[in-house]
Amino acid sequence: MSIAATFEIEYLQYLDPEGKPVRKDFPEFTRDLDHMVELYKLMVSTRVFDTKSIALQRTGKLGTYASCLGHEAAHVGIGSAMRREDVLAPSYREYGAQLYRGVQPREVYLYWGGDERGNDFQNAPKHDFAWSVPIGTQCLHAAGAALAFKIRGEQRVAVCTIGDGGSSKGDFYGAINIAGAQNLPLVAVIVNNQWAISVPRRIQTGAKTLAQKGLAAGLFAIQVDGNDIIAVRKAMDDALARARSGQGGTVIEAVTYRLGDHTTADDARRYRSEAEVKEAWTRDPVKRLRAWLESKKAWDAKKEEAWKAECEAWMDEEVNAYLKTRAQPVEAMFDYLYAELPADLAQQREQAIALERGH
Amino acid sequence: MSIAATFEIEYLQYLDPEGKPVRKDFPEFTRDLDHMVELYKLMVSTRVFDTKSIALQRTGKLGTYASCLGHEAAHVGIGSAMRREDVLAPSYREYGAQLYRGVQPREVYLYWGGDERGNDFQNAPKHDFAWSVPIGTQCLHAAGAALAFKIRGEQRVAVCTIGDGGSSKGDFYGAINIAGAQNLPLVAVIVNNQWAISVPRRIQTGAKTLAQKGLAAGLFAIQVDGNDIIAVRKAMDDALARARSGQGGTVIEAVTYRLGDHTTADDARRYRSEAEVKEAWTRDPVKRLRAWLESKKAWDAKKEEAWKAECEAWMDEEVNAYLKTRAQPVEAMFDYLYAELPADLAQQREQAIALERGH
Amino acid sequence: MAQVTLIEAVTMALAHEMARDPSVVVLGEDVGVNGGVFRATVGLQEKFGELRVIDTPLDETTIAGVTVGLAAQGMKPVAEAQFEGFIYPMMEQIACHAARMRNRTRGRLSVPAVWRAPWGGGIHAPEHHSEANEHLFTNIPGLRVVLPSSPSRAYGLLLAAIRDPDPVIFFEPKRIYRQYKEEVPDDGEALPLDVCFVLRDGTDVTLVTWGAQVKETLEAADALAAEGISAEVIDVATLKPLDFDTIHESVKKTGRCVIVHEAPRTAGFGAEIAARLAEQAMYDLLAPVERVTGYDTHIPLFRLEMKYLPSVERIVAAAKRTLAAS
Amino acid sequence: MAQVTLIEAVTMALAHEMARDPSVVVLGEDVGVNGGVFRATVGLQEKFGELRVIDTPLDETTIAGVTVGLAAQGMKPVAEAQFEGFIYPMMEQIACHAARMRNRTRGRLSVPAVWRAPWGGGIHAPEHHSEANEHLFTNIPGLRVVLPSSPSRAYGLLLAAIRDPDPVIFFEPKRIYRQYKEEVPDDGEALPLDVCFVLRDGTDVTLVTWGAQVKETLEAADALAAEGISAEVIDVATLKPLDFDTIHESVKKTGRCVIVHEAPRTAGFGAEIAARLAEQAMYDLLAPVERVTGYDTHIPLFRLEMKYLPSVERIVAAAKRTLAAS
Ligand SMILES: Cc1ncc(C[n+]2csc(CCOP(=O)(O)OP(=O)(O)O)c2C)c(N)n1
Ligand SMILES: Cc1ncc(C[n+]2csc(CCOP(=O)(O)OP(=O)(O)O)c2C)c(N)n1
Ligand SMILES: [Mg+2]
Ligand SMILES: [Mg+2]
Repeated sequence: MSIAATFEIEYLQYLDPEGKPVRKDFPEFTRDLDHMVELYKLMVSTRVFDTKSIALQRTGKLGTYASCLGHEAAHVGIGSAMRREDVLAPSYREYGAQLYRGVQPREVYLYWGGDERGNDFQNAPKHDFAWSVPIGTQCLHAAGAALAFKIRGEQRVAVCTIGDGGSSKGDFYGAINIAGAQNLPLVAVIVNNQWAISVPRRIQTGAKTLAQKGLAAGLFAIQVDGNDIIAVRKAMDDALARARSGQGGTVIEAVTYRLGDHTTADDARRYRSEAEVKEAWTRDPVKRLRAWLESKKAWDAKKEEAWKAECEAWMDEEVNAYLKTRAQPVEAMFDYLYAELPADLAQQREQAIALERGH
Repeated sequence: MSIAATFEIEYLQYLDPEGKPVRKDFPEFTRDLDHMVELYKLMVSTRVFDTKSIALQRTGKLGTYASCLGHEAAHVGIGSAMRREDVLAPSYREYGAQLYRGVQPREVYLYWGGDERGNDFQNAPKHDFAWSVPIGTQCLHAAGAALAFKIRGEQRVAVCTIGDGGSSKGDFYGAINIAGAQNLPLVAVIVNNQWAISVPRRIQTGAKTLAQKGLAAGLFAIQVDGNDIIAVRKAMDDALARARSGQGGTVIEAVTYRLGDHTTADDARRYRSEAEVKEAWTRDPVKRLRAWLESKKAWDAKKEEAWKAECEAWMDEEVNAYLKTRAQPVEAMFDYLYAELPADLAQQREQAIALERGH
Repeated sequence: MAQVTLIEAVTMALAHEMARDPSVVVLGEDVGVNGGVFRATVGLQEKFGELRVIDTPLDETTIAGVTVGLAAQGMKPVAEAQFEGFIYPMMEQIACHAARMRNRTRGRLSVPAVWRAPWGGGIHAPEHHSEANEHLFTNIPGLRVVLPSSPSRAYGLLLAAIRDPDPVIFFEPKRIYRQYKEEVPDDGEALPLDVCFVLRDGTDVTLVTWGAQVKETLEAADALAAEGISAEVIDVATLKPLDFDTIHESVKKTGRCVIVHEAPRTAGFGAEIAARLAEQAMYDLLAPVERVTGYDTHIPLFRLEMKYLPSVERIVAAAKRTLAAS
Repeated sequence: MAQVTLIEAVTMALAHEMARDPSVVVLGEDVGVNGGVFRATVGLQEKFGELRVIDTPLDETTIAGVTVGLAAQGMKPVAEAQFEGFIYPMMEQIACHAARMRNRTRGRLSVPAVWRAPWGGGIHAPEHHSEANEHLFTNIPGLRVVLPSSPSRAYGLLLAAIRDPDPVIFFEPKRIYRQYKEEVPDDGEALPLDVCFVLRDGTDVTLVTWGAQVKETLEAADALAAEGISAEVIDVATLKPLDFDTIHESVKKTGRCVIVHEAPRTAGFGAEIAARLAEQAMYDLLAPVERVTGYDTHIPLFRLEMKYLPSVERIVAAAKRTLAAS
């Protein structure tokens, strides 16, 4: 038998669910415990932020909200590995990555609160893409960004995130395919949280791993424990370095679990068992990193309490800022549509304003 | 290092370009030399048909035509392995498969001659799909057909063909993905003829083989020498048997070469060297099978001559039938649009007829 | 007889037709165990099994193409686009295959499929969940485009859509999914797919609309009645093929026409109705045609969306303008 | 000064703008070495290299999405859909992102991109190569839709489209790609993207059209002139945003309007023009508006396609009907 090609998909993990090392060769960055604490702190603040968001929604102060509960290692792992000049093209729940890059909680609230200004990031890189609701489409934006970097000879990388469900969409395939064909600096991270709303991973595809989808495009492909931030971060570091130096793109599958409902409009009890969710909690990424940090004496209950209090205060401030934001005037729906408003639209704008003023 | 998955892509070939066996374990069906001669004859008639088509186009009797020159082993290999009750969803140049299934040359001429009736196959299975011009879309039709078979519990298989270029389109990915997810009886054959109009295989994707795209969907995947009909047929037989018995779908990459222009509207000299084409002729699939059959004393120059003459006569008859076909009346554009013509369209139909009659 | 909401009527029609015709299957994202994100397919998988109620991978192109394949091979698929805003990847299959298969093959193959999608704004939904994009399909030959506006019409029109031998785009006005209940007998009676419904007789002005906007339009008619103005209200229901006769008859009587829809104005389907009036009803019109529509902007995120959607106030004002003009 | 065909004018504009602005890149299928299947990009890869003239994998969704990504990150991409019939997979990216990016981000990101596509019938092409589907885009807020009908307008409008800070759909009437040559100076002068062009002055009837149909419409005006009827001919050129004023001014003068387009009639863009006439020009009209269009069927394969497309005869007849009516 003649063999045309062979492939291997590596599975990368450093910490077991209890935060115990499963291998010895820890990456260099883990030696910097201050940095590891920083990562942990952002995972915690992401979770505090998320809890606050859901509370806001439940009390009618937010529209539908997509929680990130359980994805903290994956998201912070992604965001923390990137440089500011890199471009992030997220879908809709990667707050951990976005907060790291400077997106403000108040902006997230604005967006899910029905106000476009949430997408006008003030502190995050201006070039980062906004949330992308149409599944998969953001992958192609990242590919386009990566192509722009290649054309301009910039040492920047475009990163997109996509769900297990989203990795079924043609856009994902198109993005990794052009990345392979054009050798683009693209890192595509499949955040496999086992569910696409109510559709489980097993109904989504017959592929054994989602990482192997990268093989279809000739990219580097790796599967990591998405609840182990060290694994996520290491895979990201490697992928970013390769991409930055012109060695091509990578597909990373981060295996994690969506601990919450799909969004606040969803009720996951309809389609999955509480036992499954309970079991998934044993792999909680926050708990895991905390255990490891505590084993290194880099963290303790007191610090935990202090940091949580700080986060609460931060979020309260953000919520206040959000709630105080004055509504946009009616003409806002016209004013950002084109760089310059066409004449017939200017007329409609006047009408809308007149109507608003009671004619 | 922990390995999540490993894969191998087999390359299958029985005959070398000179028609010499490259391995011993020939498939059972090759013992039936009458059948092998039958396959050869259809490859030859396909080529005669193709030549005739181009001549028709050059003399203004056909519109744009997509030649199948060089694809005969792949196409006949596909068509001959299928059962009549199976469904074929071709793109636009797989005449070798279609003639085997009963599509008449006159129908091909009608279609490329600008007459929809070419798609109303008279002898071929009524359930076969028509030519599909929008690249990749037919793969999903095949997946849908396969799903219908599964729902109804039928032992039938849906086969789609797609080009190397087409395998970049999201539709192809979607089709193999749902086939894997739903365990559908689908066989997707990538006829890799190295070119998508002017775009070479290397610009199309960074994947080492196109077969490995099947891995993204968890399907069986194999690469075959697409100029070796024995290899194509064997891979098809295996894939069809697996699909028929509920064991799942397959992606077959048949590596061949487009010896002609993309279509008669194309001039391939603009973008590829004559040397490359000349070299590709050394792997001519027709010559190869002939050499093997001659080595088995199953074919000779006299038979060749006689068969070619027969083909010529056949094609002449088909051309005549085509040229004698009376044009459709103007109302034909209305009469097959809906099962029943909506009232406002009936009015337009009357107008068109009146206009045609000079009011 | 059941008292049902519009969405329950959809479920009822699906269940009815699936029980009657084994070739009917439902496919889409989350249509199975979850019963659809709006609960339109709730209970169907339990009743008819996983082979007939199929959770697909997350790819609208796949859903659309598989639907074409199923339909061409003897099934009657009802595909769901989870929201109208996600229907774009389905367009190639709908425009190039569903709408053309019968014509292409001179009747040999056909696509008796339905594409359902929750449609329109006003439910405080996130981005891309509030579009009214029926215009995408109304210029495509070979399709039917249907938009029911009441539980009974949803039931009867969906039955008709499933039974129709040709492809039907079936938009469901999600804002009024649960607005009110109506007695809808589950009697399997389909409604015709080529007529407009006159919801209210009137003599002074004709109000033409479809979908959720029927609500505001009827309220506007009430408001006008209070001022002594008699408005006829027409629910177009099937946009394609358009039953212009019913509209024209009404305008012959009233001489005035206000067209109301929530899609953006320019090249929205209201333009077609106004155009036919300009062609065929010029001598009947006593006043210029009015359109009350969404602005030519994207429907804003939900803080402003109600300012985008046509309001009773805007409809009443337009109707009064037609009366003032003549 | 060069004598150029419409397609040569396209190439000239692309080359001009690529030389002037290093952020302009061209991408699509076969746009590189092959110079495009219609030769629109011929010579560009030689001149500007593979980094700026990019042969993409065969996936329109990819092309569209990468174009959005490029544009949002500081490039000015000009993407090609090989034929208008293959533009459907681009729609999600165009409707959901290109058209919305600026609005979504309150101006932070924008998509200064152009989508070019050869458009329309009449060249004896295979299936899916002859559609006129501008309707897909005219209802989508945030886009511009442009359709030049002469070499000089192709040059000037394409320059404007590339320079425009927002997304532009640029359809090129392939039937007249090589119909005639015109002197077009390569002077980098753009034409405005928001005006209709009056191609011929007249007093009796206004003929409004766009794209390849400008040819038949001008011929119809000639034929009418021979009978003493003075027809004004307007090339809409930019469908969105629509310069209705120019059309209205003409109709104020003539009192009669015939709209000519090759897309199917129902909900074609002609409907919008007729609708605005019904709203704003009712008192100017001396006769019902007429539309001469493709039928509400698919454009047939080429044996019958010329019977589908509006002919001089049909335009003349319609114009005469408007004169007979008043
Ligand atoms: C094109 C498109 N289709 C459907 C939807 C509706 N929808 C929103 S999220 C979702 C599931 C996504 O699952 P996955 O990709 O796994 O991401 P996750 O939500 O789990 O992070 C669906 C179907 C959408 N937003 N876009
Ligand atoms: C969706 C779509 N895009 C573009 C085209 C134009 N086109 C026709 S054939 C072709 C190349 C196809 O190449 P490949 O898939 O390798 O098949 P081959 O022609 O080599 O058999 C292209 C781009 C099309 N028909 N459909
Ligand atoms: Mg998921
Ligand atoms: Mg090819």
